Amino acid sequence: MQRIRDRTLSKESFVLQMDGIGKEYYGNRVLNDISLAIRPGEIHGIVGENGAGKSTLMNILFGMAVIHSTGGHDGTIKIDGKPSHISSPLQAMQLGIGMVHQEFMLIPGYSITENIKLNREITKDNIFSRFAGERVKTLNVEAMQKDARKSLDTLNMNIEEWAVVSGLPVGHKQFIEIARELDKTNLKLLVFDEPTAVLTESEADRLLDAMKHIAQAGIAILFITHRLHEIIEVCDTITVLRDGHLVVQKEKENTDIYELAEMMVGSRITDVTREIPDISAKSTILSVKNLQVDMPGESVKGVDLEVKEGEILGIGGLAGHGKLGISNGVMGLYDSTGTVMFRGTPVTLNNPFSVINQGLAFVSEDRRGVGLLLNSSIELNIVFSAIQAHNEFVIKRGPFSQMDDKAIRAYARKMIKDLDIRCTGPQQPTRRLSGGNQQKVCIARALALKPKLLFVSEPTRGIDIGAKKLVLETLVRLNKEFGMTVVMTSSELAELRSICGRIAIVTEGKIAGVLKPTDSDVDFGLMMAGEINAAG
Amino acid sequence: MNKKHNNEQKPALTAGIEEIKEIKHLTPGEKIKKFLVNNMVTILFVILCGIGLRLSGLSMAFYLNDIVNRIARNSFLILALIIPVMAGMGLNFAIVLGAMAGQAAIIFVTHWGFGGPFGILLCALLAAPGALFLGWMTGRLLNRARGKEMITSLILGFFANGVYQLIFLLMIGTIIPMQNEVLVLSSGIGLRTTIDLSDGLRYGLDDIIRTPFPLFVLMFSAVALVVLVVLLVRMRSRQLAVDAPKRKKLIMWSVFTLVLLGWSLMTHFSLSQINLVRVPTFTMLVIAVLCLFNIFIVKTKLGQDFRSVGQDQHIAQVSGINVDRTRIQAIMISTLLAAWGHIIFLQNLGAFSTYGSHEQVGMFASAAILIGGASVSKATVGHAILGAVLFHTLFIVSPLAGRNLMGDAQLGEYFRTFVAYGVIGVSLGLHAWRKLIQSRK
Amino acid sequence: MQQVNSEQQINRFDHVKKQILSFGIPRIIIIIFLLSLWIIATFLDIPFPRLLSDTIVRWGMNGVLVLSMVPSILAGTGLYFGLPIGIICGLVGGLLAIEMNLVGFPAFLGAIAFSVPLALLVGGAYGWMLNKIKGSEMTVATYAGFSIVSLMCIFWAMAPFRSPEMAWPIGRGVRVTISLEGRYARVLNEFLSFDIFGVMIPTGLILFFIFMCLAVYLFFRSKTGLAIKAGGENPRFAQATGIDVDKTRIIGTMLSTVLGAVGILVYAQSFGFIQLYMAPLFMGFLAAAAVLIGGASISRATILNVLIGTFLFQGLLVAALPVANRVATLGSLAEISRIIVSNGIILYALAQKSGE
Amino acid sequence: MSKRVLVLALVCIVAAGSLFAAGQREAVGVDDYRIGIMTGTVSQGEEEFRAAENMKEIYGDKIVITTYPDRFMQEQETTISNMMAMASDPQVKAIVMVQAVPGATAAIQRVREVRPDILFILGAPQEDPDVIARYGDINLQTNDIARGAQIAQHSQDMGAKVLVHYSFPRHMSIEMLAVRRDLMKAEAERIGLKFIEEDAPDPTGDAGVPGTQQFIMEDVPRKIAEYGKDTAFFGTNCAMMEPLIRQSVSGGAIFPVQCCPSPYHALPGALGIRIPADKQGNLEWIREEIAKVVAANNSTGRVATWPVPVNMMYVEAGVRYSIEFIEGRTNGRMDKDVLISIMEDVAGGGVDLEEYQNYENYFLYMSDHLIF
Repeated sequence: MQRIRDRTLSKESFVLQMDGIGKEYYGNRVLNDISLAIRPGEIHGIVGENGAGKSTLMNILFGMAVIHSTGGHDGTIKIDGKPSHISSPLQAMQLGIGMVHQEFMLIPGYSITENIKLNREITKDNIFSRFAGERVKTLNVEAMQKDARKSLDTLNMNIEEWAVVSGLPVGHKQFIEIARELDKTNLKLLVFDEPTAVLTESEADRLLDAMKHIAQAGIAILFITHRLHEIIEVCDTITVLRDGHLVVQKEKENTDIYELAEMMVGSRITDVTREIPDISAKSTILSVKNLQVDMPGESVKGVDLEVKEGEILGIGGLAGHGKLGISNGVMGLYDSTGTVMFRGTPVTLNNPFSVINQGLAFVSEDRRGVGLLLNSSIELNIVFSAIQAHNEFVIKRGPFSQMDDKAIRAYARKMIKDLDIRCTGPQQPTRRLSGGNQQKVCIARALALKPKLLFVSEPTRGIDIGAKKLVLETLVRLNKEFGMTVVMTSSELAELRSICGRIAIVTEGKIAGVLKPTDSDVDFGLMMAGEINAAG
Repeated sequence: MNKKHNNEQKPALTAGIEEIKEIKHLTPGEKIKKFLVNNMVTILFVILCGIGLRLSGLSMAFYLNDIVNRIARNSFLILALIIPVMAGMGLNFAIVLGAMAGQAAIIFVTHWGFGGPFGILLCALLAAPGALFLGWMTGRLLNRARGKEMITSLILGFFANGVYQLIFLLMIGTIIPMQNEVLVLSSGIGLRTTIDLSDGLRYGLDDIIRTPFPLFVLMFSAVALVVLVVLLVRMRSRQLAVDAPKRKKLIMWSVFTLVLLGWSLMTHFSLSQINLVRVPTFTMLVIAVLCLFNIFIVKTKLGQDFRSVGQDQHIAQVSGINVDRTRIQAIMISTLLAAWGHIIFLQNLGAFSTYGSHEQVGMFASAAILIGGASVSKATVGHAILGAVLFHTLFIVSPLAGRNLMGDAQLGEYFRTFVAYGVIGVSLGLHAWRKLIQSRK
Repeated sequence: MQQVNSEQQINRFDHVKKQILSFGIPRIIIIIFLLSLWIIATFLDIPFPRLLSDTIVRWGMNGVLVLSMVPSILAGTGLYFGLPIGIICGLVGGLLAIEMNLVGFPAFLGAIAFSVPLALLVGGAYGWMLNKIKGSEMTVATYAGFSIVSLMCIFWAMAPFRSPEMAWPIGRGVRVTISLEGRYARVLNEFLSFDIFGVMIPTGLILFFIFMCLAVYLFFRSKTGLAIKAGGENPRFAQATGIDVDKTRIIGTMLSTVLGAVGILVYAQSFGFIQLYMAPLFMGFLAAAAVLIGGASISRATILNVLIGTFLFQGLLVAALPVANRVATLGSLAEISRIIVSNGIILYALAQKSGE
Repeated sequence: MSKRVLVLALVCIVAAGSLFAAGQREAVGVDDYRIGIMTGTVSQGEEEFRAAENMKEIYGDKIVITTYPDRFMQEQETTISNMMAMASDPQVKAIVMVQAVPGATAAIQRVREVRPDILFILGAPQEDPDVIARYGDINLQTNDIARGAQIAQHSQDMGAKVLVHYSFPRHMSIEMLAVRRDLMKAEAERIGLKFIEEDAPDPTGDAGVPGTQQFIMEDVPRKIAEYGKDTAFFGTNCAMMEPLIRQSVSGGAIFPVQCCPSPYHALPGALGIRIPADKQGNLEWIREEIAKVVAANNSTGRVATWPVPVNMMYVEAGVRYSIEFIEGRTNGRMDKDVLISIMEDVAGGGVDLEEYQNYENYFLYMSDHLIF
């Protein structure tokens, strides 16, 4: 580590120098004294779990509005040795920083060329433009195609540059995003934010080749990924972040995949601790056989899983490998096939209503999309499923039914108190709640169903540390006090290890193995990175 | 380091390529099905128009005469809708205000007593600043009322109509001096309800050149043939593989043009009544120029910005395009074209109702372009022309078809409106349905 | 993403304030305009009680039609531009009641009883159609409405009704305007109506309107109603709870159709005539304008939006012209200035940047 | 691309069809002529359409009936096409159009380009008289100019002390209606009748027909409260008539005459006249029935109209004149004597025809009132 520090301090020319970067959101420190420096043509990997601070760091680098509206950041950024204050994405672009987005910023109806050249079109004069000005200059399609071709060739893409984007496979879209950044003539630094998450292995290999190629041309690359072997394969230097701190900065030659895995996961003091009950004697409450789920981006390709009565089972794994598909598939949200038995009776797949009626409940990872009625009140959100599935909280008179306001209000107040939902009252629309409180409403809704088994997906995604702790404690309490079986899916290994009895790791749509929370960081890191599985 | 390759997993990349290949090698049955699904609206229309034509018992000469006139009248207005659609602003928004500007210009030019081609030119020049200003205002308003465009434009129409009435009913003769017995009410204040253009602007554009229909087709197909041959020759000299399907298409078109050429020659020297159909060729030329303009705009930076904004406002904004300004510019161009389109419309109509003829300009134009196959995000010159032909064919044949079918003039009229609106509804529905099917895939 | 939480906590007060303003400003502008119209009216010796009673009558008679927008919006099919379809169901019921020679309340209730099953049937079919064209409901509905109106013209022109009250003076078919005098004209308006300070309160009409609002309000608090609302607000949420969103959309459309049918009967009894042929054509636009002015959007609407919107929209129409007639005595200026000022105010209100 | 091909295919089919159609037209014999009638549908007004149907019954295949669209203001092109379609039949020698709604001028202009021989008889023209006079061979209209003074006098005769005139800007841009209002006002002032001019919402505007009608419903009682029962109400728009009649009768006020005077117009609807099937089309019976209902409402002597349905007379007179013209029994296209004798025959008594300004082909028809 010492060597890298020295180099940072040396007078060599760096494309980017970040020094002492820190960031606080209203008293929540999310980044602490991060420093890094990249030379032209260097590939710098950044590794870290979800929530380690990678996104915030990138937001700072890109001058995103969210940084400046919350009081800016600490530390300095130098581009080409010149101190720069990056206040907007446009400015970042002008400074030569490019970014390959995780969600594609491509216009689907446009051809590849048009997307690559969006708002940077090459024009030529025509008779009208002489008086009517710049904007009526004709597009020089041939020149644009040529540029696009050049960028595509850099990436070894032999697809036609006039093909329309919308019909292309996901992998191609990723490459087009890269091609667009490459086409920018002043590009000095290119950020890849988990580019391989949506790619297949062969595509990923090509991408890595392309990255080396780009780096050879003198462009610096910041490479953010989970896949450790990719880091090892292409990066010159590697930074590991954890909980907003810089853990280590190393050159590739001085580390290996095992060390990185350990440092990434880290042994930390867990917030929730409890003794793990012995479940070996318990009966199986849910058994899943050969489950296949057609969930875009998270497809499950044949999962076998047994859940024991009264346990907390964790499902971990990297994004895009299908860990989310398991709960969504069982709950009937996406087309699925396979055999699922719950307490000895088969579960009808693809029918959410009957699944809920059998006593399962689900807290979705897509809180705003699937989990909530954003314009409706907290109390309605809490009792909605119970009304529909169990006819609770309604007064029935023959064919007529009415919401039972008193019961609803009482239950909502209880839930607000129990789960510490911070709100102005049970009638506040959920849209105006913070992420953590929205999550608590989702959990409250699932609890209102009094389920025997609760699926919870990414319960702590996008919520602050205080709320995280509370959510996790609630799950433990439910498990302990009511004997509720909980299946928690999460990208954050630490939280899985803090409350789960067993943790199933999903890679490539299958269970790679089931680990104990006490197993070593290396085991977790490697299994998640797809480097080993329990069988092999 | 045991790098694991999962062979069971089908790489998405190759899967995609296979799909692309599959499309190229469809069986004839699938091809037909795909063609039917993609063109169901058009097919429905062709069938309906065919049946209508049979039922109406109209002669070819009559139909041709009417459709040619209607196309000359309406195409420009329909073409004016393309740019806002391209910019993702939907239909029908600014066009009524543009029509008002055009109509105002006509009123003043008629008052000054100019007629003929010069009068039309004067109208066009006079209407331009007004239309651009109104377009600018409309664009700004619609930018402010984003997401409420529909109700806003509806009320904007009422509001503008109030202002229009204020100007031409109360201000004429009081604030705006105008002494003209023909135009102004005998009280000296306000315009009369009908304005007759027969002594001035009527056919000001149409009559510059008029040719019999077969001759028009002859000239048209001759020009088209020359263009096609030039294109073919150029393509041959380039010898690019990608041109192959294009060349096939071009050859097909050339053959078709030849057939057309032969037919027109034959008809021209026959005694067919079709020879009596006289095409307002100059107006058609103007429309052709506008078509070229629309095609030209698409190929400029401005056009590309329109399309980018129309496709995705967010991505356009992120890429540094000034979305608000682009939307305003789209509306301004459209309003200006609508003003000119309305001038062309009225000079062909010959007489118009001072307080009513601009009101519903937008509705028929937008219905026509939608039937032509345009959608909220995509509209081309082809859609506009095709829409004009289909929509107006339906309107020409349906009254008589309705009457002959129902055996009663008024039931025929009701039946006509039922079919006409129903068909518009159905075709919009089919577009939506097709989109739904496609999005499911 | 942690920032979102704290940010919102700190800005909550501002946020709430912003929400109130964004909801309120257009309404507040129109209310102030209406109030000033009323004040001017009293200065101009236009009897204010009359203006108020006319406004109240219009509020009641148009209210149910405007209310028919709500289920459709809540079910996620947007503004109910298919309103002419519902209206036609109501008209058929209204004619049947005359044909059966019913009089008074039984006639009115009979008309509703005849039209509701028809509206349910037609609304169901219409809802099924709307499910096939998700995303274009409003444009298709507009043309479908136009088309149905014309189709029904054929029916009216050949209608097999025998009642001499409905016959044309000369030929076959049903006449354009059918008087309800001696049938059920103003049965609601005159039920328990009373005068207070010169303001005539059409108790029955208001009670009926309130009753319908209440019924809709209560319906959307029932299990089915909640399911419809959820399906409209967030289809994926609803599906995750096992709700068949296609079905809830159909139920919503059926409900709107029924309200349209009942609405036109309420309208007709107050107006004293049943109007056929092209009359229903633009009713949908007027009702939509009212609910939008009341603060609804194409995805959100409340009963309150209906109550406020109808009152403001009709209040403007009632008050603006008499005032304009007094202020602008020069020929025709009154109506023109009414058009410009009241539409200008609405336009200004719409152009206010809203919070969304 | 394929779409365009489709259209071209259509054009080809059509072109093929033309080869059939081309030879069909044959020379037309003298007696083998037709007369076209263009009216509105019943939803706009029953009289014209029924009159056309009557003509069809009498003259059979000689008569061709077409309608103009209900939304004629918006669909002028349809009016033109329909007119052209009629004129494209070489057997059609004359066209009678009642009412000559906006679009008539443009349509006739176009017909004249190809068929200058066709005789046009226009009833109740709604376009500017100075314009339409140049296109119709004969134009027949109620004498709105003279009606101005007549209505004022007539209202006073019926006992009115105040006369309220409802209209809106678009109507006041129609020369005849504007002049009528001015003359009505002048006459009212001369004879000591208080004249009130009120604007109502335009039925084609933002408030729609319901807005106009509701305004009338509300404003009439307001006026009666202000000016007393001896107030006469006149409106210029057909949509106003039913509420206007209803409110005048129920408020005990005076209804001097409709905008388009006829016993059939709005009175049966507004008064809820029951018409059994056997009495349909029986003018005498309907007049009596109206009188009965008016009496039942204690309004005898306070409701009036013209005894003859004017628009029906225009249609019938137009057709009969056309026959005379085609069969060569008139002195040129415009023969006033023949016209008057036909109209007298149709009306069953003397008719009061006046030429409009200096136009020899523009007649204004005037009648006395029938007070119930």
